Amino acid sequence: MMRPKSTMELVPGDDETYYLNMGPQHPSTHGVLRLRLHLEGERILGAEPVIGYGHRAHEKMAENRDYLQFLPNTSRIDYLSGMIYNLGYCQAIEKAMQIEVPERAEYIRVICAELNRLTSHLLWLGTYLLDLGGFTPFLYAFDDREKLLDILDSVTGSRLTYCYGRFGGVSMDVDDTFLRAAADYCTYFRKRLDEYHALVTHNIIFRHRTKGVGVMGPELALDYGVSGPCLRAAGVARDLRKDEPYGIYDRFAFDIVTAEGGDCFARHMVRMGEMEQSLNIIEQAVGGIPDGPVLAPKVPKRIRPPAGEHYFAVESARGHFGMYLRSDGTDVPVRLKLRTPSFVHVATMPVVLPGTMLADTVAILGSIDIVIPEIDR
Amino acid sequence: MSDPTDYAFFGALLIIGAALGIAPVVAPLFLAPRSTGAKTHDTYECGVDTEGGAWMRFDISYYLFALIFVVFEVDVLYILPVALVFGDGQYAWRDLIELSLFIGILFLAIIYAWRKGVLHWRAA
Amino acid sequence: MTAPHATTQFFHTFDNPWIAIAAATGALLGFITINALWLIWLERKVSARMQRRYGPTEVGPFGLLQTLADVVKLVGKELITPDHVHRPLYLIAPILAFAPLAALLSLLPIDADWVFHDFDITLVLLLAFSGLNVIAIFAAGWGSNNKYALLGAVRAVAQNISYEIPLLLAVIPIVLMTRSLSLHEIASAQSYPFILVQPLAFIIYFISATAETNRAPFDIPEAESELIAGFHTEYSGMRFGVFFLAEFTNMVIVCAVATLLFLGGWKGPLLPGFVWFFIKVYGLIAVMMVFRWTFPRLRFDQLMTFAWAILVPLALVNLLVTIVVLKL
Amino acid sequence: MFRETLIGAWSLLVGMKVTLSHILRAPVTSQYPRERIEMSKAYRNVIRLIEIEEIGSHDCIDCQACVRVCPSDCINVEGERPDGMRKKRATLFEVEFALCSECGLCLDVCPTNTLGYSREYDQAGFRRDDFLYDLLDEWRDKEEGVRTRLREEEAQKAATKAAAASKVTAARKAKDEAAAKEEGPAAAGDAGNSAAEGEA
Amino acid sequence: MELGVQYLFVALVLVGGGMAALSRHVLYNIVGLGISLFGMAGLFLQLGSPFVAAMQLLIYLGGITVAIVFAMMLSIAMTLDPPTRTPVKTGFAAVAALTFGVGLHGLIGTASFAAAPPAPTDAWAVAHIGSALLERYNLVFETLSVVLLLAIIGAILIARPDRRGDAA
Amino acid sequence: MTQTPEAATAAQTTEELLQQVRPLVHLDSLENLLNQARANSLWPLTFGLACCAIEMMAVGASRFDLDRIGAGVFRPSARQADVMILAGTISRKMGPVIKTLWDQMPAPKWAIAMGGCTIDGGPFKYPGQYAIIEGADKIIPVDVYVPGCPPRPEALFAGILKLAEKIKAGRKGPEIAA
Amino acid sequence: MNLESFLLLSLVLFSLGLFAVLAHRNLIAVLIGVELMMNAASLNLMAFNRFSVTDPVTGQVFVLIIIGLAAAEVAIFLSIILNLYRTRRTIDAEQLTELKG
Ligand code: SF4
Ligand code: SF4
Ligand code: SF4
Repeated sequence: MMRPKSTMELVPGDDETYYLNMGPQHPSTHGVLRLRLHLEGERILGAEPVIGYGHRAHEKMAENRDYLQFLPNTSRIDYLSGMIYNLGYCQAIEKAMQIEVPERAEYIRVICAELNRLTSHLLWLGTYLLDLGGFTPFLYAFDDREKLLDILDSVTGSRLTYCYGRFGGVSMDVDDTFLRAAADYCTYFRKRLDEYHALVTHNIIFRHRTKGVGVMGPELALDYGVSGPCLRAAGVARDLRKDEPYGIYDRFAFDIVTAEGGDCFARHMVRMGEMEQSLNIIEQAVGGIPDGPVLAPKVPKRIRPPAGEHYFAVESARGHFGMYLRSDGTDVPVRLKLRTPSFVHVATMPVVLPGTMLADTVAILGSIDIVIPEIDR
Repeated sequence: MSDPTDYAFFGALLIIGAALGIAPVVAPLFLAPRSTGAKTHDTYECGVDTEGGAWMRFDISYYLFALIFVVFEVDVLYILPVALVFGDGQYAWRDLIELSLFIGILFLAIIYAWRKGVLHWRAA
Repeated sequence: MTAPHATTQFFHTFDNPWIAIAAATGALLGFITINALWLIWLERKVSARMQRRYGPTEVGPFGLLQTLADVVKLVGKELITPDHVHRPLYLIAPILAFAPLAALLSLLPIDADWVFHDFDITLVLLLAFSGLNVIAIFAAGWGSNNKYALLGAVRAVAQNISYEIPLLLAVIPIVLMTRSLSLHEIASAQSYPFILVQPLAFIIYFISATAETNRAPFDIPEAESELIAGFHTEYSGMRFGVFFLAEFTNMVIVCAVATLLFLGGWKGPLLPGFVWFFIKVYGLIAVMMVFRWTFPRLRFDQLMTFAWAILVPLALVNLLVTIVVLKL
Repeated sequence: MFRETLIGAWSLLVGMKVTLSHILRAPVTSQYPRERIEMSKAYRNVIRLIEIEEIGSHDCIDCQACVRVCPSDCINVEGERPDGMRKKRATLFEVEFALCSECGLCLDVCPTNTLGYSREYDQAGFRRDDFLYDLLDEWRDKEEGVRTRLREEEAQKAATKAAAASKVTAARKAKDEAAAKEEGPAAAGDAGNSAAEGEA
Repeated sequence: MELGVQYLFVALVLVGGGMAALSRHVLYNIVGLGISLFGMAGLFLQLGSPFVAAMQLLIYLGGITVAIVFAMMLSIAMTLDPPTRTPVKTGFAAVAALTFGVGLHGLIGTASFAAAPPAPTDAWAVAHIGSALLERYNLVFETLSVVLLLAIIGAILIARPDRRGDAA
Repeated sequence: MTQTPEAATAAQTTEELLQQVRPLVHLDSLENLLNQARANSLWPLTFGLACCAIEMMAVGASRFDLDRIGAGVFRPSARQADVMILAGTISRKMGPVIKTLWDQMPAPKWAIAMGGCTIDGGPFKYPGQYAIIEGADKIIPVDVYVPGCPPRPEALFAGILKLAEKIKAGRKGPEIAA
Repeated sequence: MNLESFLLLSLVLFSLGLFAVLAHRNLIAVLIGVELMMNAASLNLMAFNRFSVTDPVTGQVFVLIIIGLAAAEVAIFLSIILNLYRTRRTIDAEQLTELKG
């Protein structure tokens, strides 16, 4: 496995070493990541992500609160796919405690999670174009995202930091308006996708900026534990929703979108394809949703997972989100370790960035789609 | 020889332009409050302290482009006066040949640079 | 060839040069301010509509006073001169950027007999002074002594000089056709807009001009997402504002030159000449705006390669074809 | 090379067509300060006390369930047992909105379902302690009346109860159970105990 | 007024020249060169040839200075403290320059130049330069283009780093 | 770090608190005019810290369109910004950075604390929390607070309008609770 | 101003250039000296052109040619400097002499 030497070692400290700080306050480090770039001319010799500017002690917090009280926090770890994290955490606890979730709740969970995945990918598309200098696609993407948020808002009451899941189900039943809105959105968004392709994917400048840039090959990706769209862009068809279906994902027909090349363009294509697959899933789920309760009837008042270790993982918009839980049988976890995708992805930067040009930095950094608190936890 | 006053007028406008540029920059000195923060006058670099000087050794490609530019500009500017009289005289064909030769040689320069990969940054 | 004194030159309508200069100052000041105010407003509105929003609406009717508020605010804003800058360069850069452009405005013939001032070599003069732009940018970047600014400045300079070549090459066919370096003569010589016979030259000119003004998709030097604000990263308040003014003035100049060289200047049916002139100029500017709000930006090396490997050969071919055709 | 340029130029034109076509479509902007929008039913903001019909006011019984469940520790409830009443009434209900994470757990546990979300959506203030809300504010002036009425009701109930008390002990037991159940199912989580506590 | 402008340009040339020659910091050398070149363009204008003046601005200021600046950025000269001067060398240079200047001045003093009547305004037109280039000096014209081509080739050959990819 | 507003003694002037010096020329009418302009042209610094930053972006987007009141010009360089919207959690590591950025903004400048986190730590305030700074006002003088987690875009909009109102009224600096 | 004063000016400029060439150790500064000298020559030509020639074209053409040659010269000279810098890590004229051999 290739391990980058720290960039500090790579460079003897002669008077020509030139460091450029990108971030923490930088329009395209998506929050407060700081990249310390070592440059020669326009070429990057080394890159060192400096993290911790967004550290909010999420994991520590879990040790200070009981299981239920940690719930609202899950959606703040990765605020872009908060719903997936939130529901994932519920599922993890349910698995540990062997709570049965009603059918209807499972369907609602899938719909909401996929809608959330759409919002996340849309936001990525927008900000990525912003990184590349295209302002208008950013606003279009945000506009479409607003429509999605309206749908989600109507049932969860929040736009970003959802706390919708409950152990054993979801906090509120959905009504027909919601389902219809979700289905309508699918039809609408398919049309929009074409526009995005015309405006972005086919754009020659965009292609030139992204093709062959920031190549993350399958070996590198697997070595580092890259997951999600970044891994699939390298041609590896891995998706927890298919490989280890959790919830009721095994009931839906959808494809794992992969692309060849592992470059920024491949990642773009994978995300675009995934949006389409999400639409498929939502349509199927809306069509097949049964009636019934949305909360399991017999949920213990105090959540006390059996002593021992538990692990559960879901596919978030960014990749493999795993929760490793150690319980001593009380209602406060001993340790809750979160395995978050962005952390891994950012760790590949010291190998992916060197050799590229300064201008590629933003293209690459943007394409791996990071969320800072998820890195810093 | 053109009327020098014409150019004097232009020069005056240059100075006026400078004045117009200076005026709005001077006004704030009187009108604006001033900050006295500890780091107000430090280098701006995304909020962290900068390391080392701003000077860097740039890519050689920059220089090569500058160089081709200088030479090209000279060439192109030679064409300008010629363009004014091109084909005027009785030796129109000679003019054509001379000018196309000139442009052809320019072309050679571009082709050479291209072949050498100067025009494609990464190859440098 | 002498200067076309046949036309009423603004300067010569006054006996006393001082009055002429005072009048010119007033006119320039008025034009630059109003132009910038209205252009920035236009830009914000056009972009807003493209993005399905309204743009400024609250300040003044239709948000018309928005830019004014911005400018007044900038005037009342502190000017920070960081400790580490090379003061002379840092301070003079905005003025260097602005002064030549202001003077160049006076060279544009607006109507057949409404010439502010015209020389027999106006075109060369224009090119020479807009070429000085790079020096201002460089002074700004270097003077700021800031990594982002320096990087931005170097890129800007490299870009500007690269696009100057195709720009010049695109202008030469017109000179060949009209045998003149005076903008007024060139425009008058167009019985039909030259864009019809020189479409390629026009496209090359327009692309290069967009690049020369550092507008998207060629706005690498101030590429927000990479270099914060490029060469004016360390400039605050009105110093930054002056750069901004310069950019918009420059836009007018290049578009006006395009109009005069390729679109027949003030010529057009029905409406008076200067109206046509401004319609054409602002039309071109609007196209630039649409560019800006549609495209992502090119990477720097691609930009340079584009200039040298595509535009320059194209322009050379175009030039060759022109001289051959002119001869046949 | 040139072919690529042409295709590229075409792609740029197509892109411009998309953006230009949007000029003609109506803006999607909602003119916020001029237009007020209606929030969705589920909308979450700061919590507030909602009116329970049969009481004619909020029904916070100072059970502390919400205080205990709140992850952010942003609720502070104090209550008293008014003279002659069995149920407690809240005398102080403070929420520090700046701490709240809008999670809805407190709503879930409230035994009397008297918690809801405010419909407000654009609070902003000049001081950091502007967001310490006193939820009882809007109810205070009614409070005396409510209490009097509640007292009467309770007295009435007590009277009926007393009448019933004279009956067989078995019957009383059954009734007690029923009363406990009344509160019970509404509460989830740890609310069960506290609800009973409030009753006691 | 007229003379004043002329003296302004002369002053620019001299001040810039002084800066270019005497300052020990390369950056100021370059700035000085720029100022001096600008003044020179002004003088060319005074001497009757706006075209040459514009060329001076375009090529010297917009081109050559920029190239020098770029070259300076590539070499480390900028950050180095200006090298101390060897007094002997400086002294020698000063003496040599002075001797040369004074000597030549003496020479100029002895020579007398026949002043020709000023040429007609018409003769200054740019078009004449063009036809001169095409007719009288056509060989020079072509040779120049070859020279420039060779300059490009030579410069690229010399300046380009070897294939190691080490951009120097 | 600097003093919190609470710690500010009565002797401290607003200038000291803001670390600003009054302009040389100070005419009330002129100041009024400038304030009107300032209130209508608040350029925010492109600067997001966490979740709230997404809502801040949303305010700039088409649906809410901050540009309507002239505040849509996000400037990436602190040197050109007027208002710092602190959107998200301030970690201890980020604190000094924010202070630096604040210092580097030209006067007059304002700060908006957006979201619970920047007001007093929000959802992340718990016993044993070691990583965050509980409240932006511990580092810089904050003018307007916008609560919520995250606040709806409208709330930020309202915050900016409130700030504009404050500027128009000529008030400066943090307002310390009586 | 007459011819003589122009000649004098160009003489001063030339001397300055000469001084720069001789005194500076930094090769770039030396190049700047050379440029000054070339400019002095151009100025001379233009002055003669104006004051003592009947046809002003020749002088102008020659100045143009000088400018062109200067450009070529600068290109080559700078390239050599850069090459030297790359191989020797210095552009100090004195050190370069020492390194020779
Ligand atoms: S849970 Fe309900 S009844 Fe109990 S204290 Fe809270 S608001 Fe009052
Ligand atoms: S919504 Fe959550 S954080 Fe807010 S008061 Fe209720 S329990 Fe506490
Ligand atoms: S206030 Fe809430 S939404 Fe905002 S940054 Fe803090 S946790 Fe995230």
